[in-house]
Amino acid sequence: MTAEEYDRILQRLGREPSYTELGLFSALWSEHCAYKHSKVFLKRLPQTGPHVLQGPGENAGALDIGDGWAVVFKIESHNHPSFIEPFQGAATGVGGILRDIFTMGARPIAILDSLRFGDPNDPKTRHLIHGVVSGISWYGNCFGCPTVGGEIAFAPEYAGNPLVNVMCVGLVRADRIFRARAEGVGNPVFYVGNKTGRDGIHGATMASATFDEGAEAKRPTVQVGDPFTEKLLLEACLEAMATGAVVGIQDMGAAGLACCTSEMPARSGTGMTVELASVPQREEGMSAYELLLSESQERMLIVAERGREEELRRVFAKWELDAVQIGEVTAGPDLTVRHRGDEVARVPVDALAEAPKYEKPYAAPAWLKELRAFDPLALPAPADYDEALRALMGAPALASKEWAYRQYDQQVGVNTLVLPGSDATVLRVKGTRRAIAVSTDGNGRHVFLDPRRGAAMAVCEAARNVSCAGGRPLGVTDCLNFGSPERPEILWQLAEAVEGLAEACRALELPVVGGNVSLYNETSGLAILPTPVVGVVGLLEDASQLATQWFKAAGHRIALLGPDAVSLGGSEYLWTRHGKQGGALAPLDLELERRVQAAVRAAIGEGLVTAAHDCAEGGIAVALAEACVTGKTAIGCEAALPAGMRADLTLFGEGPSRVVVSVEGGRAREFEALMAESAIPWQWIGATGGARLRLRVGGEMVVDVSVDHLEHAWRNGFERHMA
Amino acid sequence: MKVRVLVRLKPGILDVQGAAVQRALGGLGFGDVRELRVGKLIEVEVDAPTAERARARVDEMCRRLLANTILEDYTIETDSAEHLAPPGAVR
Amino acid sequence: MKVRVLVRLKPGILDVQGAAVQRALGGLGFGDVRELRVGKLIEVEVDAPTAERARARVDEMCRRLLANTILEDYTIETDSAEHLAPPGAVR
Amino acid sequence: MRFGVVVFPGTWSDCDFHYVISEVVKQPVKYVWHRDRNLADLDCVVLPGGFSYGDYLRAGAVAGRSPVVEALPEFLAGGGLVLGSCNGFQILCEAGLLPGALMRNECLQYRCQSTSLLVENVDTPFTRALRPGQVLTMPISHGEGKYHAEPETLRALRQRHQVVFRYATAAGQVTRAANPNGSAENIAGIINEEGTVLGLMPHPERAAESAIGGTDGLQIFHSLLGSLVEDGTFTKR
Ligand SMILES: Nc1ncnc2c1ncn2[C@@H]1O[C@H](COP(=O)(O)OP(=O)(O)O)[C@@H](O)[C@H]1O
Ligand SMILES: [Mg+2]
Repeated sequence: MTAEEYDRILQRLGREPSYTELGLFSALWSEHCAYKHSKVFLKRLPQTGPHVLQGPGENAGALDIGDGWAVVFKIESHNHPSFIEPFQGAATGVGGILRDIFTMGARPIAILDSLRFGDPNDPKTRHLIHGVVSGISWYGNCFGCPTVGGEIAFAPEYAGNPLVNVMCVGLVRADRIFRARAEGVGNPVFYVGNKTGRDGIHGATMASATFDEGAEAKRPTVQVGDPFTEKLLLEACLEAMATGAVVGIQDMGAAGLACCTSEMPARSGTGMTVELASVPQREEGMSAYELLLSESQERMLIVAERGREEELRRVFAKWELDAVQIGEVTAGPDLTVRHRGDEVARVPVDALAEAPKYEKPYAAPAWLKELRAFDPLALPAPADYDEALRALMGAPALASKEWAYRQYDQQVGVNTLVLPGSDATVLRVKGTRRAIAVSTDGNGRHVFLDPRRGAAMAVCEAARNVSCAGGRPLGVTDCLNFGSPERPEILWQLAEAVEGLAEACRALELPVVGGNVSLYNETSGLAILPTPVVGVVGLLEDASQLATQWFKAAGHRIALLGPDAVSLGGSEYLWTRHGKQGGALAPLDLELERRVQAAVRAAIGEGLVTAAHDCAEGGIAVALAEACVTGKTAIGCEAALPAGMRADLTLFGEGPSRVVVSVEGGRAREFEALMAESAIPWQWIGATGGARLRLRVGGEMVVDVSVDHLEHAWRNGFERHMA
Repeated sequence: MKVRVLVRLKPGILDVQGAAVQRALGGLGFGDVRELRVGKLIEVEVDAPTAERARARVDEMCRRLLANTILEDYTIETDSAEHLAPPGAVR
Repeated sequence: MKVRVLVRLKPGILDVQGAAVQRALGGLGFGDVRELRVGKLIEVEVDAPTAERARARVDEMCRRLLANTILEDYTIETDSAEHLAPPGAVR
Repeated sequence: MRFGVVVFPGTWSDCDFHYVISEVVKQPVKYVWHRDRNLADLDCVVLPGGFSYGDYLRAGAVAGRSPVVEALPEFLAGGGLVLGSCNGFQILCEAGLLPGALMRNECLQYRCQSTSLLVENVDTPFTRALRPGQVLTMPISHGEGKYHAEPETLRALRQRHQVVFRYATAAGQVTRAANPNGSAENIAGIINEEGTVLGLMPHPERAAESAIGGTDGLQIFHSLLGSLVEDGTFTKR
């Protein structure tokens, strides 16, 4: 806490704060809880739309998906805890986001994990990957929510600060959404769930600091997850909500009890009094400070309707969980905290909730110009394109992530219509004909080179993935992972990236209904690549009209939809083959992006395509190769790609708004008519069949490789590092 | 030389396993369990000339791999034969 | 009364985890590990008037729940104070 | 046929079984709470997958000593049938209602993947609609599914044809590579001597609709009902 912030507290209270009060302020005014540096930017994101039932400001956002149902979803980071203790850090990250979803009254139906690590060749990184993946697996599997998607990417910048972002999606009746409110003066305040221990004290403040040599000293704050208790908490909370006795509910996440007891009344214009001695405790002799700031997991605060306490107690007793009244809602304006009768804190709730906001100076880094001016075509073209493609398919970033997701239950709930391994995962909504499609994306390398366009591209790509599955993107959640905002160039990255997100979301009519900001992601002065991770949820009105990314049979025609413009700047090829990170990104035309996605969805909706796959990292060559090898049985294809550029640029260049589809010969005319109507650039490029992938550029056969070889490289490229 | 390592969660760290087992025992009529904690038992046979050397070596293993010192404490025992793995233990 | 239970895989049952740990140690330069087995350590505090009674009680817990005797053997130790949970261990 | 789906606090396949039995198989089904001992009005009790009581000690250990499981012998004596899948199989072994035990997967990781199962015994109420040698596709999802039993037990299981399913290749070859968890003799599912209790690690309820993992899992219900699957709907035989 800065001296100015302390002065502000003096002013607000009109006196010196007590030790406990100071603790409250320092946690709630931390970057993690208060968004001191990012709030000014977040305001720029579009947050409204016809489907929005709940925008930012609650535990999670909610969108109407029709038939009386809503999806509740959000993404959160657990980067710092996962670096200190990968298994428990990632596990408790899953636990936290699950609670954000079920506090809204929704049953979680899907988890997605978006991960970033250093080089998997490095044993330390491997250890982190093992720990993080098994932590996610342990918590999600035991809890009983399928983990159905996500990403794993690698760059040296993440070696000292991996990213663990977890998104969760839940389903709720649209008229049964619960909120984190403390309404009704005199209503009792209940503490439910696990007992409080000393774990995680200072978690919020830790997440607001960079790592340095002193990181070791912060270690005892590690929290431990208990997925079984979380499952009990889920069932008990949903059951309690169904009684009608619950007025408001919030999970105790960062800054624990302090956060709930101030945020809930602040949202409702009320106050609250609590007696800490009533808090169920796991350890002896805990101080008021510790009880308020502990981040013990699997706990919630519930405001109940007065007179219905017994109903609540009965439900929690059935699930063998503590449910203890610790206070009540008051007229405000204060949060009054007592400990064994003594008043230990009395602070206006809005003073806690209204942290100072900063508008610090920012500026583009001087080195960026030079980096962007780098011309990838100054590097030699490969002599052997077969080998170049095989290497790319086997690069850890592009290779199959089955090693990770086969450790995750992907099916519990029997909703998963498309399992992990396609552009987006599709889950049905039982009792309706509907399904939702979900995907997360974010390419730190792109954002590093061009924060605005790179971030916009992340929105486009996540949405495009959803469109390729046949889903109409409805809304976005984002996790902004950046370095220290106290450095002008990092703050510039953040400002630009948010601008890019906002532009893309506006163009694609996607409201941002929730998200998370994780700053100070750096170790010893080395910041991570700026990494906004975007999660998109889309709707299929008819679940049977879905598409997957792999070719289904021989003899189908292949079309490329979208522009020809691509670039090797910031491409996976440039990194994998040349170890370089530079150049300019391909142009992005958001209006064209929108039309291409609409065209893909229309074609899927008409049943015209047998596969649809987004062209992303690795360019069209990798997109085609993936369509060949990611299905149950590999199928080859032959394609002729537009000439006019160097072959490596044509094959491996990356650019937005491009989708490959396959079409049965008999439907080609209909498809052509639909594309003409869609007014997008497109072309037939080849046909499926055979056991080889054969690609011509400008008439010359540059790639001619057996799909078995490609499949082998792709299947083992990541797993071989992990064995 | 046989050495036994006992790995326990650090004081203050939630022992979810222990709590669950204690609850289960209570349900089975073992209400007389006041506290229960679950840890790991690692039995190592090392080539070492003396018990001292063996212990030092295993201590190094604990710090490098066997214990997760962020969450766990460990103790090493070499004292008496009776604590060692039962004869016939094979892998 | 504090009692310690050591639960080990029966002789003859492949200890995959032990083997994996041993392999990992080998990779870290601990080639001197001849054998390594991983088991469970359960530390129980029971209300019992004598060590004998405590032991009998815990033995019953083992048979009822703590060990699966198809897979595991267990030994119960109450002998000396030095083997017990470190002071301050709480859940 | 009246089904009861047992719910432990940490069970998660309960809803899936309930859904498949009521919506796909279209049979009467109700949930049975883990503290319930009254199974009188049921014909078949299903112990579904999940982490019954957290399963932090050993999978199924605590549930194997729970009230509802203690009521099973009497239920069986009265002519009832018990189907345990995944955690249900673990619980049945822990309870001693099936021989052997399930240990941590040999790969030391959780595994969720599709498996092929060779059907070895079609002379059970759970498999009578199948052909011997038939290969079914069903997913697994578990961290502790490596079947273990003493050599004499394994011999007895073989002699009495108690092994119902083995992990195999798609062509029905029982190979090491087809074994996802290191189970003894690739055992994926066994039945008790009386032929009334079936335990299997795979999830039949996740293979009961063509849109979700195929319909091979339905064959178990189809056998139980003595009915045939035609066009995805059940018709009484
Ligand atoms: N990057 C973002 N984009 C949109 N909304 C955001 C973003 N970051 C945070 N929010 C929203 O701000 C609110 C406060 O976030 P936060 O304090 O992280 O909630 P919680 O403590 O539940 O994680 C939430 O509603 C969240 O959705
Ligand atoms: Mg929250």
